[in-house]
Amino acid sequence: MVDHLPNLGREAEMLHSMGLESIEDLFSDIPEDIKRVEPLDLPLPQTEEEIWADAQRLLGANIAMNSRPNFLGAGLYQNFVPTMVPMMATRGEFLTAYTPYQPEVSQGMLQAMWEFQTMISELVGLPVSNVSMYDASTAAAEAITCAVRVHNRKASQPNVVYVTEWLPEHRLSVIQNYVVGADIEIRLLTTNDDGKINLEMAKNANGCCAVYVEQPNPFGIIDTNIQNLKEIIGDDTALIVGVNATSLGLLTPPGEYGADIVVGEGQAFGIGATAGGPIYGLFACTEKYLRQMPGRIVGKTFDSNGKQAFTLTLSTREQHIRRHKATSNICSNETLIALMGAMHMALLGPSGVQKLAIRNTAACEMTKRSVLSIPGIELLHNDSGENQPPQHYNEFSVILPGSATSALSFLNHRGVTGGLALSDIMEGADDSWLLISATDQTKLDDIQELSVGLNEWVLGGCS
Amino acid sequence: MVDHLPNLGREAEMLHSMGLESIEDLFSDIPEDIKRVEPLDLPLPQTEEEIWADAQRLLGANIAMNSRPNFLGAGLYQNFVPTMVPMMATRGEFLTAYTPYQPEVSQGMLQAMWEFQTMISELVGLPVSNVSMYDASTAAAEAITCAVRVHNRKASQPNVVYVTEWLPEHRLSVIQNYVVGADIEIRLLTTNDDGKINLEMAKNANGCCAVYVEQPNPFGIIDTNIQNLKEIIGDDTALIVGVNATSLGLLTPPGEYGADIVVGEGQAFGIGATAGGPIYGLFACTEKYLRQMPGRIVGKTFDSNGKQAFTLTLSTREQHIRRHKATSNICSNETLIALMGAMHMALLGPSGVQKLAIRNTAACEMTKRSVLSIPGIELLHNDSGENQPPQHYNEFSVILPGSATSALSFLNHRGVTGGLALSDIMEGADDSWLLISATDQTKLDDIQELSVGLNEWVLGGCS
Amino acid sequence: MSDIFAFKGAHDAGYAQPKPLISEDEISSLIPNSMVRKNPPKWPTASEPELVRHYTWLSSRNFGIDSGFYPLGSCTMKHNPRINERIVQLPGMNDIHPLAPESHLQGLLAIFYEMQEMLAHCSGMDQVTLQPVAGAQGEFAAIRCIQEYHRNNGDECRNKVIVPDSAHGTNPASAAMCGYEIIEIPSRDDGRLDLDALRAVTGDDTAAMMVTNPSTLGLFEPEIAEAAEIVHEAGGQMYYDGANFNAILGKTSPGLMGFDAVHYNLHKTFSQPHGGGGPGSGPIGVKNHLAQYLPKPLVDRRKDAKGIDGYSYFWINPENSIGKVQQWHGNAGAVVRSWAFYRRYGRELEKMSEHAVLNANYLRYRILNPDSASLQGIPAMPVDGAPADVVKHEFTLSMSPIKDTTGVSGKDVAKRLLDYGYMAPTLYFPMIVPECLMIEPTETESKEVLDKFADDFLAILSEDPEIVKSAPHSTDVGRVDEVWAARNLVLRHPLED
Amino acid sequence: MSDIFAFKGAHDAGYAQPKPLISEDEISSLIPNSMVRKNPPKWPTASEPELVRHYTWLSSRNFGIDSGFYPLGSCTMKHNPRINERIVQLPGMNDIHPLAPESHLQGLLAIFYEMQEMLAHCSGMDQVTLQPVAGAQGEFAAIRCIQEYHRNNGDECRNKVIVPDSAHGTNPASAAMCGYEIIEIPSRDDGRLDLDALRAVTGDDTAAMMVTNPSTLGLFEPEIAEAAEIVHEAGGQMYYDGANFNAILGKTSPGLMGFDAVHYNLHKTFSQPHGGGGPGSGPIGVKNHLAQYLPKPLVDRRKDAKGIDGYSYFWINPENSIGKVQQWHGNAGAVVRSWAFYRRYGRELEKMSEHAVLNANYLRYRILNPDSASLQGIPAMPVDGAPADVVKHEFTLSMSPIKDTTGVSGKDVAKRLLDYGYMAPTLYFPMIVPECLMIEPTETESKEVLDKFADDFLAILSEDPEIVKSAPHSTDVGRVDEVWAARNLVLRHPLED
Ligand SMILES: Cc1ncc(COP(=O)(O)O)c(C=O)c1O
Ligand SMILES: Cc1ncc(COP(=O)(O)O)c(C=O)c1O
Repeated sequence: MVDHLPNLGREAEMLHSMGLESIEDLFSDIPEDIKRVEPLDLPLPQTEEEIWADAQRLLGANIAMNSRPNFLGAGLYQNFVPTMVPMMATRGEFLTAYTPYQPEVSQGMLQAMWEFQTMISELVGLPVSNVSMYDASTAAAEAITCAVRVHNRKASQPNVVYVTEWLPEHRLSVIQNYVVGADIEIRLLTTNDDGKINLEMAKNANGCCAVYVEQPNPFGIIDTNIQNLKEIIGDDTALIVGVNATSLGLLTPPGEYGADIVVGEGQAFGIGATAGGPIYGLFACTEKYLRQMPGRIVGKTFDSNGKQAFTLTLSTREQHIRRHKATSNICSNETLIALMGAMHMALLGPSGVQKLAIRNTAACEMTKRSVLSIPGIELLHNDSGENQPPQHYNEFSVILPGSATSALSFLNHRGVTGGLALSDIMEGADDSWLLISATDQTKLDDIQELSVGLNEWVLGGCS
Repeated sequence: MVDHLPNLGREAEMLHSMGLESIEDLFSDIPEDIKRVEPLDLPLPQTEEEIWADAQRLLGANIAMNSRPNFLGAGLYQNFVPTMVPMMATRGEFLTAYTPYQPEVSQGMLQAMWEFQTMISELVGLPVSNVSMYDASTAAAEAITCAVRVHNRKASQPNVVYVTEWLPEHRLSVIQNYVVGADIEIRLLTTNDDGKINLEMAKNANGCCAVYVEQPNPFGIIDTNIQNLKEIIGDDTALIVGVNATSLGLLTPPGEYGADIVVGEGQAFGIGATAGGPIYGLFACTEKYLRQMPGRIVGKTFDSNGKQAFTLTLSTREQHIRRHKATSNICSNETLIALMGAMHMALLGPSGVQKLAIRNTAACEMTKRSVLSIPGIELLHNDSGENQPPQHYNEFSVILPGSATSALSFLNHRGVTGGLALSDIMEGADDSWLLISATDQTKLDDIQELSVGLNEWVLGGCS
Repeated sequence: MSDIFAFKGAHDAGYAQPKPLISEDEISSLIPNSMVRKNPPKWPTASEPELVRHYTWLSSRNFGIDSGFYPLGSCTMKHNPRINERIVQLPGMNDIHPLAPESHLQGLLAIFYEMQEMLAHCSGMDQVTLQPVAGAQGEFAAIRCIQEYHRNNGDECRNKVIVPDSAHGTNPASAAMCGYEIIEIPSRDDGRLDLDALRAVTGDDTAAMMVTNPSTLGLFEPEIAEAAEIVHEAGGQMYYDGANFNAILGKTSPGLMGFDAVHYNLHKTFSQPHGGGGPGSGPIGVKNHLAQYLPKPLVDRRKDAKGIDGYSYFWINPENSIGKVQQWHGNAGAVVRSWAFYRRYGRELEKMSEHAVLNANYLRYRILNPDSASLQGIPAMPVDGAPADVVKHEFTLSMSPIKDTTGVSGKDVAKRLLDYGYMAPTLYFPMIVPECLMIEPTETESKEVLDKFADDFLAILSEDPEIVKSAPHSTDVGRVDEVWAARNLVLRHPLED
Repeated sequence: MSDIFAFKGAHDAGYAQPKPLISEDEISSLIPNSMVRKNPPKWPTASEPELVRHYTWLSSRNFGIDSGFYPLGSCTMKHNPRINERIVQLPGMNDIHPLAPESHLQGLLAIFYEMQEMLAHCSGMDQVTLQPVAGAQGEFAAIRCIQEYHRNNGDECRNKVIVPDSAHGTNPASAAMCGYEIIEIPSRDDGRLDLDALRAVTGDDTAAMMVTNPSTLGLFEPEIAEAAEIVHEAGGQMYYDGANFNAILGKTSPGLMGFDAVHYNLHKTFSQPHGGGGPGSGPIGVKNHLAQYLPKPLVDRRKDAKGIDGYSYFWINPENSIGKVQQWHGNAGAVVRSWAFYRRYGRELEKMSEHAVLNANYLRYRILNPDSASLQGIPAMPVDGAPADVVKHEFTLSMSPIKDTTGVSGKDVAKRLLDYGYMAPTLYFPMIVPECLMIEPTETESKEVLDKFADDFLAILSEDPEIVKSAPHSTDVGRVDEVWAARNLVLRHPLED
């Protein structure tokens, strides 16, 4: 029995009132030769109880991060979302609305998104934020195409964009897909042995349309060189910084060191890792990029009585008006998840976000200390030119005395999810490189279990 | 750090504006000799994350009914509550309201309760329902005191009430507590060997104030004799029937066979067993009892513009107005849970409640067949005078060839919650009597596991 | 107007269920013929989309704490933390049976035990039961214990319970339900307990005295210890109505004041949301001499290395228990929510009371001491329900001066507050204050909310009396005719159709 | 007005967190000096009670399906079953990492596999990827696949994509993002695909044609098979915009119509709530010849007695995959919700489409065929956006006759509908219908709602034009000045203070 259909059993009544006989009359416009003959070969309809039972059985077969020590991250992190967030965001008026085309009855979501824009603007240190992108990778990709549209005319290296070396494939590949159509050439910005951007080589980027770097970088390193990039590449080249959003509770906002566009993953604010989606991307920029920006944006205005009101604005950039000349094809986006983000950010407040960043830093540091105390395991990029080894946020990378894949499988059998083999996500990475992520959810016991496990693996000959 | 206090850190400002110096000034009215000297000896404050972790750890140590075959019931049943119910009932406007003293801003809850009254009235076949009691036991107890107030003057057996034999202690004891103050004498209505009310002996109840029976009875038997009770006890004696609410999807509403008051447990509609509370009691009656009824009731009316509106009514019965002469002391009640019940009932609809009752009946029957196929296990009350053995709803009782406690413990070790030893809850019950409850949530596999287990226990010499 | 009975979907369209274990045809043979229901209840025939919309609409016509300031005196309408709702949805709470073996309920019992201990500690009592499901039931159960105590002492003739005239209605109602005669004693002119009046009625027929402290006027009774002495000397027991416990945590306790028994309103002090009237939870605590009478069962524990944090937990029955007052173990879900709430404060529970009292005094000061600009246009000011330098968690205002001057009653002002987006304060209670408004802001309201409320309150006083008298004007419905409702008693949907 | 930045609580009052694993003082030594943030972001300093109230208030100023009828054409605003929201809160969904070992994700992969198979089956495609996170991204990814296909065939010079003028804006935008030149062909006067116009632009530079069927007018394209033949003969690929898939499930399929690639809008057809603009989910299905280009990874399975229902599941990468379009595996949470939705219908998905189409036709009939009483006072009636005996899941009305007669525009009527408690239909789209209103009721609306909407719609047409032109009148704010917004660009809170 299918439920949820309020007109079940009333089909005949409705058809007759239109002078029709049968449901098939309504499909008489489909030519016979393309009509489906066989009924759908699918299982029987299920009831809510049965669906729930199956969902529990199937999803219960997954191993949740929280159920064991977990050191997986790489841009998507185990976190704790205050209960207020899902409870308020799933209120039907938010949950079941769509794009606020009618601002008069959508002030709630519009205001919430305007507040979101403000909070992101504050977080990254740039004046303009949109109401979200699909995720960090598409945000980076569309930042690049946006920057090219803005700078290409004046660029001495037109259609050229520099992207940091060692970008994980899950972001690089997305960027590559998005730049094909705009005929953009991606070149690599190389890094030093200490894992940071090579500022000398960065001079080559001067005069190109955009430079895309990440802070902390894909190895988890807080790259102090990035602060000097803008000076090197100049005003006619966009500095795009991809951030780990929570790190900005402690780290200088990129707007303060010259970033023109800041992108990143919003997930850690508002929603669990949720297998990678739905999450939401951040996109903030200076006014210069505003009219080439992808995505929706909310502006404050007034109603016919002079009362304050909010509305979507600058929609002339968008596909439903500008069609093939639009700045992006984005239509449905991630607003509801951004709303969850806004709620979480508002609850944290200025000191809460700092505290969160401190907790991430502390967990990362404790894990690093513990892992590096194991003989044979070394920090990747330890050969720093400075006195100090690189400093990390949320994650760090080590060189194992054997293959990371083998270490991970050893740990997995002991009930520890030990991190990520960098060779799985980065071209050119050595099989011995392991990315270990720790968050505010990491406990001392977890760290202990990881280290004991890794130690045994090393003692056992790394297999 | 304690959170949730918006004025933290602003105490001084607020105190100064009142001309006060310190928080202690606000407690200067407490005489020194009764001031607490030592600070509270309690643990440190916890954060939401820590509380959640502890809650998961502690409540995770409980064994949920759904996690294994379960045959526990006895008035509180494993059920499935559609997701819509908690999601809608926990909307803040419902969740965080209190008694609708101001109807102008409480129409939502008032209307929902009026609809609840209508649905209960329809279910039990009586014109009046209140908006809930604490639970089935207090509903039964207050029905008895209510009936005594109504009938005592005319009663030929004043202050006497007959209550069915074999009432579980968890209801009987509550009734006994509630009747103390009204000086009511409880006498027992005996049952036949077939487990049903002895109609011959019931004649003794004629002229008392009230008769309280249960349908199905505490053994799970559908007691056909109850239909003839009203005729026997007469108009000056209230027939109070305690029902298993879901059974009325299939069984005749007590209003149709002369019940004056119907009480019962609402839990199966709207909320899980939740360790026995919060749940809600049903209370419905004929107009005769209305002004002596406990609890709140909603009436339809109009506002100052003639628009339809709802309001609490007949509050002159209640403690906040009538004080020690009130019909009951009930103030805070179970409205929110009754709201969940209303939502569940509305979703089920006329055919859904029937289907639910059918599922309960079917599960009970399948379990009965399977258990009775085990040599040595017999139905309790099988020595029926009629041709047919008693018929059951939701649960049935058997005589084991050994102690029920031992059988249950044997089953428990095999991961089956086999039911309830009747001697645990009924005075005079034999240690070999086992109450087995099955619901719409019982699966064939569960029944199989129960029977296999019981069979092994029997084969193993019942120990 | 959304009428749930007007949805006209197919009878079985609303909500699909899995197949029964036996075919539906066979079922009729399993039910006695004479007992087969002929017509199903005329419940709504609506689909989930229709019902979601119906209840969304209803909720939009209901005011909760989440909607705005809810200064309902005596009800402690504080914020309900959302994590608590998440916790009770855990299968280990939502899907457990109270009669399950103790081994199935160890986590629950551990929480119960912790709550028993915490409540006893904070109140200075020796034993606590969590069984009563509301304050009134706590009163009833505790008075029953006292009754059994006197009986056991051969003190059968103690048949009177003394209650101040400021007491909540449940106090006399609960004692009367136990069969006691109620002796109401008048308050002093300043609203405080009148010890002389008390002495005059105390004697060897005194079973108990029931006191709320701080009283329902929000005032701490300075002579409470003396009152206890008077009652105790006469052989009576002192009962503490803990509805106002939110005011004194960590500052003093019923134990220190000399009480023998107390109920807690967990749904007030410990923030169990009591949506639309309940659920509540009304545990009681008693001194040792009453402990043997407590409703059964309580929770105890023994050391057990394999148990939770080194303990295993079990039910125990007090020796001379009065039995049960609810079928199972009380409102366990409310207890667990309150536990989660308490854990948030831990040893700093005192801070909660401090802020509750701070907010009440601040709001009272703001209303009663307006600057001259705000005073302009106000023909008369309300007066203190009872004179006091400081109040505790709530305060009362008498609107009599206004009624006398402009004809605007307390009720009118209450209704007008609805127009401003507030829940009205408690009205006409306690009865000893004429035209009483009773205001309890709780600790979870910000200074801004209190300031705004004070301003709006004063603004109403300066409004055209006709506007106030005909209020509310901007609510979902206008002033509701309660008399019509009581005269006509339309108590269910007619379902004509 | 509730301003989230106006709450003035202590900086750290909002939300307490557990202690870091290292003392806070030590942290500064772990961050490069030059990178230490000087001022925290000026986020709100509000407590949970304040925020709960803020967001409750905001939600009360937002219209969703739960608030009322939401006939937003092309957006398929159907009821979102609540169980789906419960499912995605399970830790096995909410707390899993996409890069976890396959053995940690077997349940998710099983659901993915089932969805790939189901979508392929219903659409007549061979392979499905669930990766794109919205319809537009599905278009983009599929066109990228087609682009690679042509490149691989040495067909580099196919640089044009044909799009009817009734197409949704994302179609040309997505193709343009891939670098294609867009050829827009005009529709016939009756709104249908113009095959002659198509033939005229088709050639060996044709990479693909993108078609929505039923079209954005809600009409089934009777000559779709011929159109496919024309494009195929020229060597182009046929792309099916599946936004309107809700209309044809079980009745026909893109495969039967001759399409090579299709995207599905799970958030429309399979009821993923897309609160306020998203999230969505836009899987794509393709015929075998395109399968090797699909974004990676897909899910496959092998028999495994120890696996779920006899299978173990694993990721596979198509041979010549275009790579990725989202970092992880798409909007997995949306896929799981859609799976739960699909399971409710199973092989009866056809019934869903039947009711969607029944409701659209019924509402259209009710509006366009009023009885004479309803017609009274209506100066002019809207006309069909395009003539048709039957429509599919939606229909368009041109309000031109009304505009011409009374000056009331489509937008005015749309705004006036807000006063009646409805979301307005899609406005001025498709652009080929003048003064267009596009109405899609979906299958989850009852006959009563449709009847009432028709009546109210007609009532608006007979209202005083001045009232309609100045609508809305009873919404939270009056008609919003969008021009001021675009001119002044106040895009964030000034936070002066
Ligand atoms: C002072 C006082 N005592 C007792 C009660 C009764 O508590 P409950 O409503 O939980 O039964 C209340 C509650 O309204 C109260 O305010
Ligand atoms: C016809 C049509 N095509 C494509 C799209 C784009 O889908 P999405 O919003 O999921 O990107 C839409 C959605 O609005 C649509 O209506």
